[in-house]
This record gives sequence, structure tokens and C-alpha cells, in this order.
Amino acid sequence: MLEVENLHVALPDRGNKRVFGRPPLIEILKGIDLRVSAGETVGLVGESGSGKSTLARALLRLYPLSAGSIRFEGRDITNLDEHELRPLRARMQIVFQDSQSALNPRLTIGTALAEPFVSYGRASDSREALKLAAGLLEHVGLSASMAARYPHQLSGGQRQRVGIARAIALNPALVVADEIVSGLDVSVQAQVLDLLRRLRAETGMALVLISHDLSVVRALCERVVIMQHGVIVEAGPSETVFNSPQHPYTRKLLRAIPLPEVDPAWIDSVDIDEVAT
Amino acid sequence: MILDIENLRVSINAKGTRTPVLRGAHLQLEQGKILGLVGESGGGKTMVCKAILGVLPESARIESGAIRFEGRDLLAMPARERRGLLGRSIAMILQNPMTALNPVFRIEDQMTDVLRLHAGLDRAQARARALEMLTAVHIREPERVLRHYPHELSGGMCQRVVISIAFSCSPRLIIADEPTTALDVTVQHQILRLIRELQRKTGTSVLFITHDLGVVAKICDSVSVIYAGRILESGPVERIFSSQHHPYTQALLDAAPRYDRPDTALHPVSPELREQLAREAEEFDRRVDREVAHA
Amino acid sequence: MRALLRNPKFLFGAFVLLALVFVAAFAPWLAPHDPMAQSLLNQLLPPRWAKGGDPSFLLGTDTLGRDLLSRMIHGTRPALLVMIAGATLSGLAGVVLGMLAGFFGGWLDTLVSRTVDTFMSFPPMLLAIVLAAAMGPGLGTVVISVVLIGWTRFCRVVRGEVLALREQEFVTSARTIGVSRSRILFHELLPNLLPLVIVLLGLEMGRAIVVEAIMSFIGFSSSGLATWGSIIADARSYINQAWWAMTYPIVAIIVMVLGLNALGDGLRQATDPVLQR
Amino acid sequence: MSPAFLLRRLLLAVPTLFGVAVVVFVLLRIVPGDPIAMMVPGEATPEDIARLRESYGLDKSIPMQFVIYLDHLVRGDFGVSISLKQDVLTLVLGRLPATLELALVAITLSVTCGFTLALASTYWRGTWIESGVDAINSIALAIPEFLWAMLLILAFAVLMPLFPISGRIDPMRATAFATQFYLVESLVRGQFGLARELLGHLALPALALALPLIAVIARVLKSSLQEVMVQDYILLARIKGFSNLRILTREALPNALLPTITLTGVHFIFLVGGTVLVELIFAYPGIGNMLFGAASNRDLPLIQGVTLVFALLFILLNIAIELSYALVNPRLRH
Repeated sequence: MLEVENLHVALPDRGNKRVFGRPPLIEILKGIDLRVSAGETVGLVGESGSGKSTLARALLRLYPLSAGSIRFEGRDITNLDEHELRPLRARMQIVFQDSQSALNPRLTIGTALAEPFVSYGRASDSREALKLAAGLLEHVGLSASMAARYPHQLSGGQRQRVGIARAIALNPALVVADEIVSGLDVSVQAQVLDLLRRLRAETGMALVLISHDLSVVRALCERVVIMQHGVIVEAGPSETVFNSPQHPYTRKLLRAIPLPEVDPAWIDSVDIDEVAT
Repeated sequence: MILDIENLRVSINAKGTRTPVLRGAHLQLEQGKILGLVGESGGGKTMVCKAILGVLPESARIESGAIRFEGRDLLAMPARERRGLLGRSIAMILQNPMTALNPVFRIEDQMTDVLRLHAGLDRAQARARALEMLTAVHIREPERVLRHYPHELSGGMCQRVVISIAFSCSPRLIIADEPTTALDVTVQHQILRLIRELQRKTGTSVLFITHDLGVVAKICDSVSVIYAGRILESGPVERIFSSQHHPYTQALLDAAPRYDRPDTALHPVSPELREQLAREAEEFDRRVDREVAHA
Repeated sequence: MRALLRNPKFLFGAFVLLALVFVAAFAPWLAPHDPMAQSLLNQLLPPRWAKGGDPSFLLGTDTLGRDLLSRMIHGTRPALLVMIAGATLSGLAGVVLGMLAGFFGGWLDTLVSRTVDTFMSFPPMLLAIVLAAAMGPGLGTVVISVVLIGWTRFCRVVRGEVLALREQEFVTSARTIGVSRSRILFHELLPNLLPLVIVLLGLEMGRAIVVEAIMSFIGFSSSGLATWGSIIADARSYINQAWWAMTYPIVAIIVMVLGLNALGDGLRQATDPVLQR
Repeated sequence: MSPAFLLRRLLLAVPTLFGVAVVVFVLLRIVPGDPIAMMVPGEATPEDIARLRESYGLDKSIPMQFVIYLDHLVRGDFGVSISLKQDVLTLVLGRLPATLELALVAITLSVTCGFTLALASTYWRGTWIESGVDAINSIALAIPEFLWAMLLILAFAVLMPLFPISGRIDPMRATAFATQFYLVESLVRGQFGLARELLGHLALPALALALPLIAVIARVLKSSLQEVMVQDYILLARIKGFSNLRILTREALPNALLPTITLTGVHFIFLVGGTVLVELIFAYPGIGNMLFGAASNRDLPLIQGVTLVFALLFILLNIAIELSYALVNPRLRH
């Protein structure tokens, strides 16, 4: 359903302004190949600076590509302009990491959730859109009375549910979830992961779950992709990658996770020296 | 016992309402050990740490209890004397290394100022000591790092610098408030080992605050679990991670996914358990109110 | 609405504004004398309560024997006119240009920003003086001066705010659910700008009154009218004989400025959803 | 601060200067009436007028006039004042030092007072000092310099005559100076009596200009300080055991300076712009006062000269503000 070939993305380096003209570009993604089948859950793992969040946005054509191609549901979307993309946007959605910034602070939750129905003409009038929005809220386990609230009146976990609700409003074929549980308490994290698992089972949507936490990815994903410095170092079924990791970086990542078991040898199993600054 | 917190009650008074945040917390840290303080956000971890350091927000009030550092109650100590302990005997490692260093000063200034204040060193001596400390945290080019500003260093490097500042005056107690939460997992591994290594070498005691039971299992000698301002249980890590533990500790373990157990279902902390804990907390508040009314 | 009625700043501001409108509307009936009527017998009378005051001249008279109270009452009319026309026009011009420049960027932004820079390269009063030298004195000149001085303040602030808002994730999020550019600008961004614009309008209305007073003071407003600025200008010349004459218009202007600032501030406090709990 | 950045900034000023020149040109061309007719004595013949018109290039087409005008500007030729019959540039430069001294004294006053108020109210947070500073601030902020000037005249010249309300110095003593920078010169020469007289004349106009800026600086610096005081590195400094005063001045202040410069920069420019009016009110002989004379005489070359000098001053001030920003921000320092 989603096919990405040799994707390159370069973004302007804002810290390095030139006397004239535009700032120089920094290549963030250096040739990414990725396939996501319909209904599949793919985990995208990497540490900061790996380019995973850039990839999330590039998949949805929110960033300009410098090379490569993206096909979505059999159609080449690499060079579509915003107008041509618009009908496709209903089919591919994203949930952002920072739920505070992803919701308009001065629109009520109800208005924010009614927006997709209004902009795609799925509701005949604003009253119907608001009714659909209330239904969505209940669908993600929130009370319909939340519709009258503003984002800052919700907790982080609740806001993240609203983000998910907005993404699934139009029954997309693909949802990209960018670090949506980082910064949440484990208990809230468990709730949100559970919600994602349920929604996927109900709707059959494909999910690209981006996370720095291998355990989160393992809990939800059938396939996993490990990224480092803008390239994919290892990819495969979760089973294989977790049980017999091939790339040294994957092994290092796995070893670095502290499992809640007392193990005095673990702490010494790392090279303590500074890597590179 | 280097740190002994007894029956610490703190409340926040804002807009006429009093909200208890610490409800008779008890905490014991043995000399030369690492004690983990675990709990969810809002459970009171940070309040404990702020109370020890005497940097509680203005709206907070300590209602009762004692914080004994090497046998002396910090709360009963004159402010000037208490401040004298900070930096010299008690140091801190903060959560976010990128914001823990002052952005407008070079690393050198930020490492030497505390040495000149407390250890009475002159500029050259302080610089030599700073280089020594940077080497101790395994930084390869300490000379170069001293010349840098914080924004020119990576998160992991900044945290090494913060750790070296904390250890530089040979304090007897270090409070580490989620020191690896903001870091990548591989960097976290390095930093944890670094803290463990320095702690063993210097014999410093560490109060390690975290929300991650995995980290506790790997680095701490003993652990206390906090919820709604109450310490639910305390004990050596071996015990807590074997079998005998509080239902809340078990609930936290059940909520976190584990890559080695992909098929185990994730359970959020159940509403029933939360209700029960809330009831217990309320009961505690009522008891305290009665005592206060009596007195 | 209830929040408005409980907000002391808003109430104070609304009272001041309504009082001004009332006095301006009924000036001919409220004023005891003709503001222009000179009387050589009644030169420089002190206020009624002072020694030698005349009961029919409540606030006293000026060097030409004109009744100061009547002049103050008639002075509300030019003040109100300049305040409403000046603030509305400069707000409209500044907000529209600032929004467009900040949102669309590119050559439009360059053009608008350079124009703002150019206008801000003149001391505000200098602009007004040059304009008055070119157009001749009059209320029209005053209004145009207020607009020429004021639009840059709106434009600069609004453009900066739009630039900051544009970077927020909720704008990207709106794009992904297919919201059109114009709807993003007016439906998503405008509600976030409103609180700011309300405060700026309050400030600008106050400033407009001051600009009118200054222009009257230096003789570039309409000479045939009784204005607060002209009372100050006259009183400046006989300040050592009758210091009180100057205090009436100064106090009136200060109360107006404080009231209008409070009005904008209170209106924002009571209506901005982000400030509600 | 890289030279490249400075170069970029200076180049950005070129279109602004050009814009200023265009606006001045347009404004002066829409003036009704014939400027030439006012320049000549009544008995001049139409031939005289035509000759003058030709010498000013006014017989050419509008675009051609604009080219001639620009050409003169670039060569520093601002023309001859109609009312004073002297070279405009000489006139303006002769008066400029008085304005600069006024602006400088006002800026020094506002920075000193603004910083003191902000630091004091942060240090004594939650006490009556903070509430007092806040109250004074909000009033000082709302009232523009024109009204302050009037209030100061009422208070310190009429009700409580402490300061003179007009002029710069007793004209009898003005001849003693070699330069136009009277205050600087008297201080350098150690003539403190003269300096005191100059400062006495400057007191009220400078205060009227400074009051709104004091309030702006105090408010912005105070809120930046409060933002900085809750940062982690301040917590770390407290835990290092430093005294509150040291934390405020050494650790917090340098960080609070950055947003303060950004947010108050434009107000320094407003202050310099405010000299135009304040000079008129206090009959202070700077270029602002000269402008009023020029405006009432419709002395177009002089108006144009003052305007352009002000624009240049503003642009330089802008660059200075950006430089000072770069100077305190290590991220921009190299």
C-alpha cells in the first residue's frame, strides 16, 4: 500500500544563516526504502538524530523530498502538489508527539474534531459534524462532554486520545503515530497503546508506529525497522529482529534497555567512553 | 544512615485551598548506597527532592517531620548553615542536561565557580580540578570541552558535565532527579554506569529519583515506592523485584511493555487500586486533621 | 458574558468609553456656554470652588474668557472621532497586511516588511508634521497621521505572531486533514490572533487621542474646534497665572488612555479561552 | 559577531534608506503650492522663478526629478534651507549634538532606573517593593511622553519650581564651548558648574522621555528574570550554594538580557523619535525643534534634511541593538 524508494530529504540548517540566500541544506534522510502493506503495523525505531520523525512527515509529503519516490495505494504521490494531495490526505493521517502543540489552543475539542468532517464534506452541516465529533470522542474512550473543553483543560493522555480520534475520523488506510507515548506515565502509556491496538483491529488500518522505545514497538508491531543517522540499518519481522538481531547497532540498543530484573552485570556491559561529541 | 526522612508532611496552599503533597513520607538512605525513589508523575518524588534541598515553591509549607542529614535535622538548621551544605556536602544531578547548564557561560566557568566557592581553590587550581573531573567522567578532550558553551555539546556530553560538577566537591549525598529520562537509551546506559562507577569510587550516597523500575533494578541498592505523597513500600531491590511487593509496584510492572515478553497484555494501573490508594491517603489526611485538632 | 461583567478592568474601561460617547453625543446640551464665546470681562477666572471663582464658570475660564468646562465637553467630539476612525483604520490595515505577510511569506513578506521598516525609520511625530505641512491642518490630517503611525505597530506584532503560530504543529495537523489555506488562516490562526489584536486596539485608541492632542497642541489639528490639545496649548502660555487650566485636559486624556487600555486588557482576559480554567 | 553578519545587516539597511528617500520625495511632491514661489522675494520676475526652478530641476519630469534628487542625496547635497538660507547639512549637523545628548541622557536614565527597579522587585519578590514597582510601572507605561512632559512642567516648574522648563543653557554662556556637545565637553574639561546647569535643563525633557522606557525595561526585564529564575540552571546554582544576590546578578541577569534587548529595542527608537516633540515642548534647541520651524515655514529642504538624518539615526540604532543582542548571546557570538 505504501512504497517508499530511495527517499532523500534535506532540510535547511537554521543554525547556519548565510550572508546571502538560503541557509545550506542538511541531509536528514539518506536513501530510505520502506514498504507497508494494508493493515500492517510497522515499528520505526531510532534514537534522536536518526531521522525517524522527519521520515514520518516525509511519508505524508509534509516535507519536500530531494530524491526518491513515494507510492501510496498504487499511485505515485512524489510530485503531487497540495491541491492534488488533498483527496489523498483523508486516506493517510498522522498523530503528533506533542499533543499540546498539535491542537489549536483556541478551538474547542469538538470544533477540532469536527474539522475533518467539514473539510471533506462528510457532514451536511456543522451540527452533524459536531455530532460525529462527539461519537469519535466516545470511540476513543473519552466522554462526549469533553467536546466543549479547550486543549489546555485536558491531561496529556486525554489530549493524545483526541489526536488519535482526529486521525481516525476519516477512516484512513494508513496512520503514522510519531512518538505518541513518550512523556506519558507507564499506566497512561498502556492505555494509549491498548487503544491503538483496539482501533487497528476494528478498522484494519495500517499503522506506522515511530518510537525510541523498542519495548513499545515490540508490544504492537509485526514488523520493525531500525534507523540510525538517516539510514535503515536493520528491518524484518519483529520476531526475527528481536530474537536474533543482525546489526551491531540493534544489538547495542537491545542490550541498553534496562529490564526490571536485578542484574549486577548489566551495568558493566557498556563501553563507558564518550562516543563522539 | 546518611539521610533519614521521617514523617515529612508538605502541603501546597494556593488560593485558599490546602492540598497535601507529602503525607508523612519516610525515607532511609544508607551511607554509600543508592536508593531509588520510584513513582508516577505527581506522586511526590520531586517534592521530596525539593524539600531536602530547601527549594520548595513559595506556596509550599512543611507541616511536620524531619529531614536528617548525617544525624542533623536540615529543617531545624539556620538557613545560612543549610545553604553552606549545598554544593559542598549535597549536590544534584538534574533531569534535563540541556537546561541544567547556564547557556551564556562556558563550561569552564560553570565547573570552576563551585570549586572556588567551596574548595577555596584559585583559578588555576580550579581549572586543574575541572580537567581532572572531566577525565573522570570519561570525556576524551577535556581541554576542548572546557572552552565550549552548553549548546555546542550533545545531551549526553552535557549530562557528563553536570555529573562531574556534582561530584567535583566530593559531596556526601547526591540527589539525582530522573538523570537519564531525557537521554537516548544507549546514552542512558553509559550515564548509569558512570554514576555507579563514580559513586563506588567516592563512596558517595545517591538518592536516585526515577519513574522507570527497570533503571531502579539495574542501579539501585534499595528502593522506595511513592504514590500520592505516601511511601507505599521500601526495601532492598532483590526483595522488591523478586516476589514480595505492594500491589501498586506490581501494577507499575504490569503496565510497562517488555520486549522480551511480547505476548503479555498491558494493564494500566486499575481504577480500583487507584481508588483504594486514594481512600488510604484521605484516611491519612483525616487522621492528621484529628491530631491537629487535638493539639 | 458573565466573565465580562465580573472583570473590573473591562467594567472600568467600558464605563470610561460610554461616558465619552455620552458626553460627545449630547455636548451642545451639556455644555453651559458656547465653547468659542469670548468674554473680556471673565478672563482667567479660577474654578468655582477657588477664591474669586464665578458660579457660572464651573472650571474657570481661559485668557480669552472662554468657559473651560464647555471647551472640555466639546473637546470629546474630535477625540472620539479620531479615536474610532484612527484605531479602526490602522488596526484593519496592520492586521490584514501582517497576516498575509506572515502567512504567505515570499515576496509579499519582503515588500510588507521593508515598508514597515521604512515607516518605522521616521519618528512618529515627524511623519505627522511632514504630513501636516503637506496636507494642511485639520481632523483628516490627524486621522491619517494616526493611521500612518499606527498600522506598523499592528503589522509588526501580527506578522511575528503569525510566523510563530505557523510553526506550531496544529497548522501542519490542519493541513493533513485537508483544511484549505484560507480556512487555516481565518479559522485556525485568526482566533489565536484575536486576543492580541483586542489589546492592541485598546492601546491604539488611547494613542489616537494622544496624537490628536499633540497635533492640536502644535497647531496642526482643526483650528476652529475646541479640542483638548488646544486647551493644553493655550494653557501652556499662561501656566504661571492659571496652572489649573492645563490639568483638566491632561487628566481627561490620562483617564481615557488608562480606561481604553483596561478595556482591551479586560476584554482579552474575559474572552480568551486559553485563560479560562 | 561575524563580519558577514554585520555586512548583511548593513546591506539590509539600503532598501530601507531607499524607501525613506522615496517616502520623503512623495510627501514633498504632494505639497500644494509652489515651493519656489516662497523662496524668492516678491519683486522677482517670472524669469527669475523659471531660472530657480531649472536650478532645482523642478522643470523636469517627475522620474527625472527623482533621479536628480537621489543623485544629490548620494553626494551628501541636501540643498539650501529656504527660511534660514544656509546649507541644510551644516544646519542639521550643528543641531544634532544637542538632540544626541538629550537622547543619551534619557537612555542612560531609563536603563539605570529600569534595571534597578526590575532587579529590586525580583530580589524582594512577594513584598511591598514588588507591588509598588508594579503599580508605578503600569501607570508610567500607559502615559506617553507628551503627557509626562506636561505633568512634569506642572509639577516641577510651576507648583515646585526646581528645574528650568526651557532651553539648553543660558545663551550668555553658550559661547564658551568649542563643540556642540556641551555636556560632554563640560564634563571632559571638568567644568562641573556648567555641566550642572546643562543637566538641570536636561532633567525634565530627559525624564519625560525616559519614564515610558523605564517602565518598559522594568516590566520586560522583570518578567524575563522571573522566567529565568525557574530554569534548571538557576536551581543548580542554588544547589551549588551561591547567594541569592549572586544568582540574580551573575546567573540570571545575563540570560534575561537576551529577551529584554529584543523586546525593548524598538522602544529605544521610540524614545529617540520622541525627542522631536519633547524638544518643542521644552524649547530645547535640537533638530526636532528645528523641524517645527521648518514645518511652519514650509522649508522643504530643511524638513527633508532632518527627516533623512533621523532615518539614518534610526537605522544605525537598530544595528547597534542587534549588535548588542549578538554580544550577549553566545549562540550568535561566532
